[in-house]
Amino acid sequence: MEKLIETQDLYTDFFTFEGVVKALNGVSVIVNEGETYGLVGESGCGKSVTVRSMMRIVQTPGKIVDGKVVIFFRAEDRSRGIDILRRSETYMTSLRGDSISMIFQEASTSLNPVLSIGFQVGESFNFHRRAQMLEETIKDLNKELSNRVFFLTRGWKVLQKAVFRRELAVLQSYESEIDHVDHELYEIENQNDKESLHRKVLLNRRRDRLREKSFLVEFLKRFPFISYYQRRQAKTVRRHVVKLLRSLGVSNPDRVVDCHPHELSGGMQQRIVIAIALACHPVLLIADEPTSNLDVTIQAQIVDLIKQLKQTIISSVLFITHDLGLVAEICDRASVMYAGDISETAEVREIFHNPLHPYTQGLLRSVPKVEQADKLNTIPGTVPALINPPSGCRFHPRCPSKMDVCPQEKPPLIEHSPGHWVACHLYTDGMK
Amino acid sequence: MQAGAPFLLDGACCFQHNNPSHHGCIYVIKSSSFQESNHLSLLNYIIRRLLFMILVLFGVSLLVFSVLMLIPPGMRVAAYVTSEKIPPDQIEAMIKLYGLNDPAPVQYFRWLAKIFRGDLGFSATAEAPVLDGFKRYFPVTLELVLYSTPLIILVGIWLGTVGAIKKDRPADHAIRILAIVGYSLPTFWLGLLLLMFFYGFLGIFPPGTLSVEANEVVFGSGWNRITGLLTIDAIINWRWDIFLDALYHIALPTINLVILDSALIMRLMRSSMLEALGQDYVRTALAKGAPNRVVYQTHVRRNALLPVITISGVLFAGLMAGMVITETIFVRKGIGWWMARAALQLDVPAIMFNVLFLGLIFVGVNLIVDLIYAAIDPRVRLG
Amino acid sequence: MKKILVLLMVLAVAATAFAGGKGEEAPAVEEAPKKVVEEKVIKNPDTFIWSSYGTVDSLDPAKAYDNASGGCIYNIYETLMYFKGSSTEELEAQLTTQIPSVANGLITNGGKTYRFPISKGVKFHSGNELTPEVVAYSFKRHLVTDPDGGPMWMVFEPLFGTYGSRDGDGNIVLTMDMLDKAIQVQGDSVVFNLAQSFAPFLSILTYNCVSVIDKDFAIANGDWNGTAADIARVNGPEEGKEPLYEIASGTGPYKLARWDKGNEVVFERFEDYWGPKPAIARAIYRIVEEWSTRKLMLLQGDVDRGRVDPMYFEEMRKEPGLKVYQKNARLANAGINYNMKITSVDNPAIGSGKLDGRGIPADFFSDKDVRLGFTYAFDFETMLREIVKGNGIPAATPICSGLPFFNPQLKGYPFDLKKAEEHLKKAWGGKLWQNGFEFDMLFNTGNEVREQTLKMMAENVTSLNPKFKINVRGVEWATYVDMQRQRLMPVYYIGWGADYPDPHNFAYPYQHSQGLFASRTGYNNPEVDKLIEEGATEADPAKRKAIYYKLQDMWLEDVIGIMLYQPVDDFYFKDWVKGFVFHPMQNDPVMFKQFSKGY
Amino acid sequence: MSTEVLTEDMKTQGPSRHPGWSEFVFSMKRLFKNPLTIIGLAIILFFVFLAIFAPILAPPPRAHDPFLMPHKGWQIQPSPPSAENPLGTLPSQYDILYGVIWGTRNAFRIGIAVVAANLLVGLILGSIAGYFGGILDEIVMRIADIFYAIPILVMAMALVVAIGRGLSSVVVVLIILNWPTYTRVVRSEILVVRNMDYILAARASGASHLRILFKHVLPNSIFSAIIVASMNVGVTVLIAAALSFLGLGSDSGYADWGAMVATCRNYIVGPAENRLAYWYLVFIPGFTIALFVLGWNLLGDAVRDVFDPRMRRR
Repeated sequence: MEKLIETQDLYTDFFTFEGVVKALNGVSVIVNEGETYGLVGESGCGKSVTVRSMMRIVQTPGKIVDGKVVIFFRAEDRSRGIDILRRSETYMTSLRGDSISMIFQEASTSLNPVLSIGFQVGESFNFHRRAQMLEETIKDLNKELSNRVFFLTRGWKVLQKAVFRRELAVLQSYESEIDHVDHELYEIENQNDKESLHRKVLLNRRRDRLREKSFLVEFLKRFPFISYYQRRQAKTVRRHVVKLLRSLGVSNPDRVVDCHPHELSGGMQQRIVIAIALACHPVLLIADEPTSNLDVTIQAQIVDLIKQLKQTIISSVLFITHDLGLVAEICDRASVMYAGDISETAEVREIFHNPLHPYTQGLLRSVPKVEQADKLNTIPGTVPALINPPSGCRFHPRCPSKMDVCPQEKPPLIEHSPGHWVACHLYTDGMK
Repeated sequence: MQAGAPFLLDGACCFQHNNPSHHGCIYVIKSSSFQESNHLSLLNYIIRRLLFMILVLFGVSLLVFSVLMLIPPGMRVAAYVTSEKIPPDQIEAMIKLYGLNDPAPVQYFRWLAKIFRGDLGFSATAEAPVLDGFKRYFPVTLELVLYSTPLIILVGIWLGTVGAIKKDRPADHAIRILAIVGYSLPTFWLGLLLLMFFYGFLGIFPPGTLSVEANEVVFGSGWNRITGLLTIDAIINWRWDIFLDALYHIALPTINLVILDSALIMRLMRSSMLEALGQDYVRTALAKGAPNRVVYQTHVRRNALLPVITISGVLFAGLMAGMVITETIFVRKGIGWWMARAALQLDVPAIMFNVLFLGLIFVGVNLIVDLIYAAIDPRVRLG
Repeated sequence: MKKILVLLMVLAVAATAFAGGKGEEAPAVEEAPKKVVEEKVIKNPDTFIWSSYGTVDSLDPAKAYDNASGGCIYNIYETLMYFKGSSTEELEAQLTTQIPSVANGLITNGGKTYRFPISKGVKFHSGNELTPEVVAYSFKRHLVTDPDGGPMWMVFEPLFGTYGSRDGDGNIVLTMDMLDKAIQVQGDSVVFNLAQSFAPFLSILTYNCVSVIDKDFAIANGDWNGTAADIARVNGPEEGKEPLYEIASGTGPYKLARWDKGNEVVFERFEDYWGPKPAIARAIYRIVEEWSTRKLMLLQGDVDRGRVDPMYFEEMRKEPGLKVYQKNARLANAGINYNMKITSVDNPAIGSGKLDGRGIPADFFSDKDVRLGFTYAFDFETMLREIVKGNGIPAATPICSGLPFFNPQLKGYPFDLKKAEEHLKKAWGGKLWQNGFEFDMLFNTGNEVREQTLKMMAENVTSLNPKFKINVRGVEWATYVDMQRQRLMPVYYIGWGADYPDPHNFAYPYQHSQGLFASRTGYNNPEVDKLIEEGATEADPAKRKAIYYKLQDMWLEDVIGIMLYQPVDDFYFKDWVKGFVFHPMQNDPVMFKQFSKGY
Repeated sequence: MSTEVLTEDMKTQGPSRHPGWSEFVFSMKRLFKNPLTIIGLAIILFFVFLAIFAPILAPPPRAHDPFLMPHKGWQIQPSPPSAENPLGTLPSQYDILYGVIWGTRNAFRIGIAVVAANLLVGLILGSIAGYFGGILDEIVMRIADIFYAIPILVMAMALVVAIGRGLSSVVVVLIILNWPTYTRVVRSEILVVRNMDYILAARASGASHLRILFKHVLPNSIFSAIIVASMNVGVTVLIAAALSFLGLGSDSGYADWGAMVATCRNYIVGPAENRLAYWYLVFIPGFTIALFVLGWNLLGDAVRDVFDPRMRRR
């Protein structure tokens, strides 16, 4: 199976007033092409942080301090992969929402309350499919101009067309260039000697110059009132949005686009969030607890939707949840996280039938079973505060089978049996 | 100066941010269906607010008047007594003449009746009927407001945004200190310092509204006074020298007000920007691949503006208070200057009128604020 | 932060640019006066700008009772006669052809009848002719209008022996036939019949309150129509409702061009003025409250005359490019009167109201020793040197230098704490000294000289005995007026400026039991009252002299109060101003017809 | 099926003190990490020091009226800093240094008195309006609206003139005019607290209104009111100073900063030889006010950053 994206011991810290929260403690995850990968753990164990780090959208005061996030789906270089932590922000923006995209828990808060649905969904198109949008717009204008129009309107349309043409041209030249420049820069990253440093500087300058594309276009686009002409192009975007929403089974989408988030039900909101994520047919969809705080029926709908999307559009899904049932239902492989560590990774079936890590076992035991008679048994103790986490294996304070090595050193993630990785001293040869 | 305003402001910005209006007349409704059109409800909201406005104004007039009635007639008559040579019995006669001895209700309703007859009384401080005084003084103030308010808002929002974006970097610290110093400075002191340096030492930016020569022109024949706003009239009369002269005189007071009042907006804007930056939808936008600029300009700023808009009504009150001092210092004979004198000389008609006028503006501004708020924040339904 | 710096720089640049661009309008303060001097440039040569801070109250002659209004009115209207040059006794005719005197037979009937031949060919600004009827109407009209707080009382006194057109309860007592009897037109002249002979009558007729107004113009503008029926309508108008409040048509050298209230009054030369044509075509009285502004305008020649308060004389005398007329004694004086009959009902100023160390009794100052004690404790030298800065002539009695029958020999009580102490020891049979006292001395806020003077007095007195406490408090004008009215103040700081240059005008208010100040302070000495009444009616100068000398002695003897000083004034003009003649009773502004501009 | 169960009962093992308490401790810790707090406190403490040791730093010549500034002679011309008047003198020779020192006491008197009184009124009215709501609420709040519509400075001026100038009346007037702010704050806080579970619980358990108000509601809403107060001391002093500047504070000659600044208005432009001759007049008293207010504002700002729910943990 082809690797799609991989994190190599990722460290992410949060610099809060209480102190440095070591949220990620060297997390390594591999998502393969075409699979649904689950990330399981209690709330606050660092699932979300992991994926956000993968997309480099960790908000202040968070910071990725070490590690790699390597992607393999850009044609540029399949064998070696590209470490996106070393790429420019521009590169990332071109990546996010395009080839990797993300849906969140709490759809209600992850939509901007003051912007219309149409706008928020449309943005994805604007960012990643702008060229296409412009082309279509121009085509439409041409069509309209072909049949006879009042001369003032005609003038206006011609003007618009000209501007769009110009913008399109600028955009294309920009995109071709920026990619090229970025790639070169990335190449230089790896070997660092004198003149390459010099070149790096030059390239950076060049990139900056590129960034403020064409002054004229930017001015027209931003300046109040003048920017009004954009409406025409927004129309095109809207069309696409409506199409997208309909395809996601949103009832009467052409009304929904003009709504604001607060006017929609929870499930609807979540659908919108998904729509935003899927606008550009990403390779990888990261679903961060998409079903929490939705009522059960809606949950089912959303899950089905994702499943079905998995078949149609997206190649892989990285599914985050604290709900083991869900994992069992949809995931192929899964990792169990605890306090910023991956404790176990394996095929889902493997995990459920033969859990190795004491924590995993604990989790499974604490799932209420239908035929359960005795009381629900739980893991004693609480999730440690990550400001000063337990030394060595972070689970040892709560671990039933704790050994004296556990507090000393952090257990490495070892492949216990083929495809079944676990990080626990029970299975390291270092058992004395 | 910031008299009063920061009271309200701090109260507003740190504890009432969830309540968009200071009047509690605005409701945040989560409506699940989007059939309803809110034009009708908007209309009757405005109507209700106008009624409310009238109510408030009535209350204001009653309150202020009764306060003024607490002052003994012998003191209220002083507004008409210009020299020490006037013997006591003549003062008595005046008290009788102006009916200052009558019971308060009688006086109040006499005053009310006069107002409805369009007679606002004679202001001893303006040495003219109140309306004439108003016509004379208001444009001066209005002009200053027109120049300073946009600057205050722009500077405040701009610096606030910069501060938030560059949080904990030198720029941010600089701006924070600027803001905090800005609203710690006594208006009058800053004014005096500016005056001492620019006018006293450099000999530029004199106080007043116009230079002597310009004054001659403006009051002379052949000058048609349309708006009363010097700069505007200057343009209408196509006298750019006058225009420049007016600007030249308005510069210092404007700077004074901007330094003082933008500090408040700066502060609020910064904190609300920071708040907005932490919201989930920012994350969504980022995940969408939005470049930072777009995130700030489209997603964050609009949300961050809400609290700022909320308090701008209060800010206006602060601005008006600032006028009293600024105009007194820079000898701009506007409403503020007039009110200061009226208050000191217990010029009852002038005080009553100005208080009502400002009350009207204040309530009006708040209405507008609510409307803007509703326009920006779709969650808010007026009704 | 960089951005901010840039912003500031831009501002600075803009500022300097402005300064450069408007070099001659607002030159850098330093070289302004010099420049003017060497280049001999005269700013707006045929306009004369007089800047001061007194606001114009009303342009109605019958109402105006303050310097600013008076000054403006004198430029628009004229009286029958006015003082010659800077004299206070010699009169010169204006609208009359001859000045009445017993010699020329125009004063008859034992000084009770005055006849004024009215000059011909005099035009009003409106173009109307001056006639005896108009003059008579003017006088009657002013008497009928008689606004509260106006100066008309001084005309009522000689003509009717009363002090106004209304009695205590505000009923009009003035009747048409009283008027017709007192003021009559006979041929070309107007005749006044006085109630009894009144020595200062002629000088009263120089006051602006008897300016001659344009009858037709006035009536056209809703003024008194001359009938008995109409009296009630126009009598005692409200502030700002006087018919001639802001409009004017007089015979004066200047006509009213514009009155921008609270800002400036603009006059234009009246081209067919009967007298010599004034040099200045356009005169402006501009109100500039802010001292530093006024000062700068004067230095830069933006105004030709700037009112300067005594405390700034020293620094202003140093300034270049000015023409200064120093030390001109005005016909005015300031004094502190002891209130011998303080209103004691809820009066915070006198504390407990008893002589127990925590207050004073209502008749505290009725004990002469107290008055003497306080008087001796008053340090004239320091006050004149440091507070008034030598801009005052020490005065012993209300009748000040420059008035007829002023007694230059008299000296006030010297500063002598010893004497003060022994008198205060004697006062109230010694109770005062052992119990001590506490009360407030009040001044109207903003009047720095009063404040300083009272504080100094208080400090000297309290230094005698730790049990003495005096709080010097400033009160707003409103409060001040109210307290005056209710006679609440233990001591009155008083200023009086002459209405007409006659000792009667000073003796009456200060010493007569009905006079403004004496009545306020409860001083009542029948003998003095008698003398004052005689003084007014007595025609023979020699006899009058005796009377007024006596009065001056009695002031010192009764220690009614401390006469402080007679103010002397500096007048600061731009050095291109010519022709200023000082008059001890002049208003502010003065008559503009005297000025011309040039080097 | 979810493991939320498990995480839930883990949470319950947290510290079982009053919810506000641990929060408060944390905030305090944060407060004193902030340099602004330290600076602010330093300034305030400096003034406190001045206020307390005023009699030693500047022994008053007249014990019974220490606020009356000493002066040598009556020369109206102010004299520049010299050996005997280190900061120069006001017009008619009042020693500026003395004024600055004793003015501190006035400043504190005004600031504290007004704020404290307002706080009290605000708490009473606010809790009545907020807790009981209904018609009471309406009445109080509408009156508050009316007060807001009145330009405070102007009204203050008129009132002070009416009841007689002087600092005490300034204090009274400010109290009269400022109560709505606090009432609002308290009310809005109480509205938040009122419907919290433990209140409802207490009500359900039949506790009397007063008891609930004083034991549960006020303790939780009083915080923010106090914070606003701490932020407003400076501002109050500013308004008072403004009034004094407009000539409504104490008379000139008394140690009151605002009044001291007011005396300099005629000395902005110096004599020909040196236009800035009177800088000390304009600069020193005003600077003192600014510094005092700055101190309080720095503190208040830091406090707000810490306690303001929106700014927490940023």
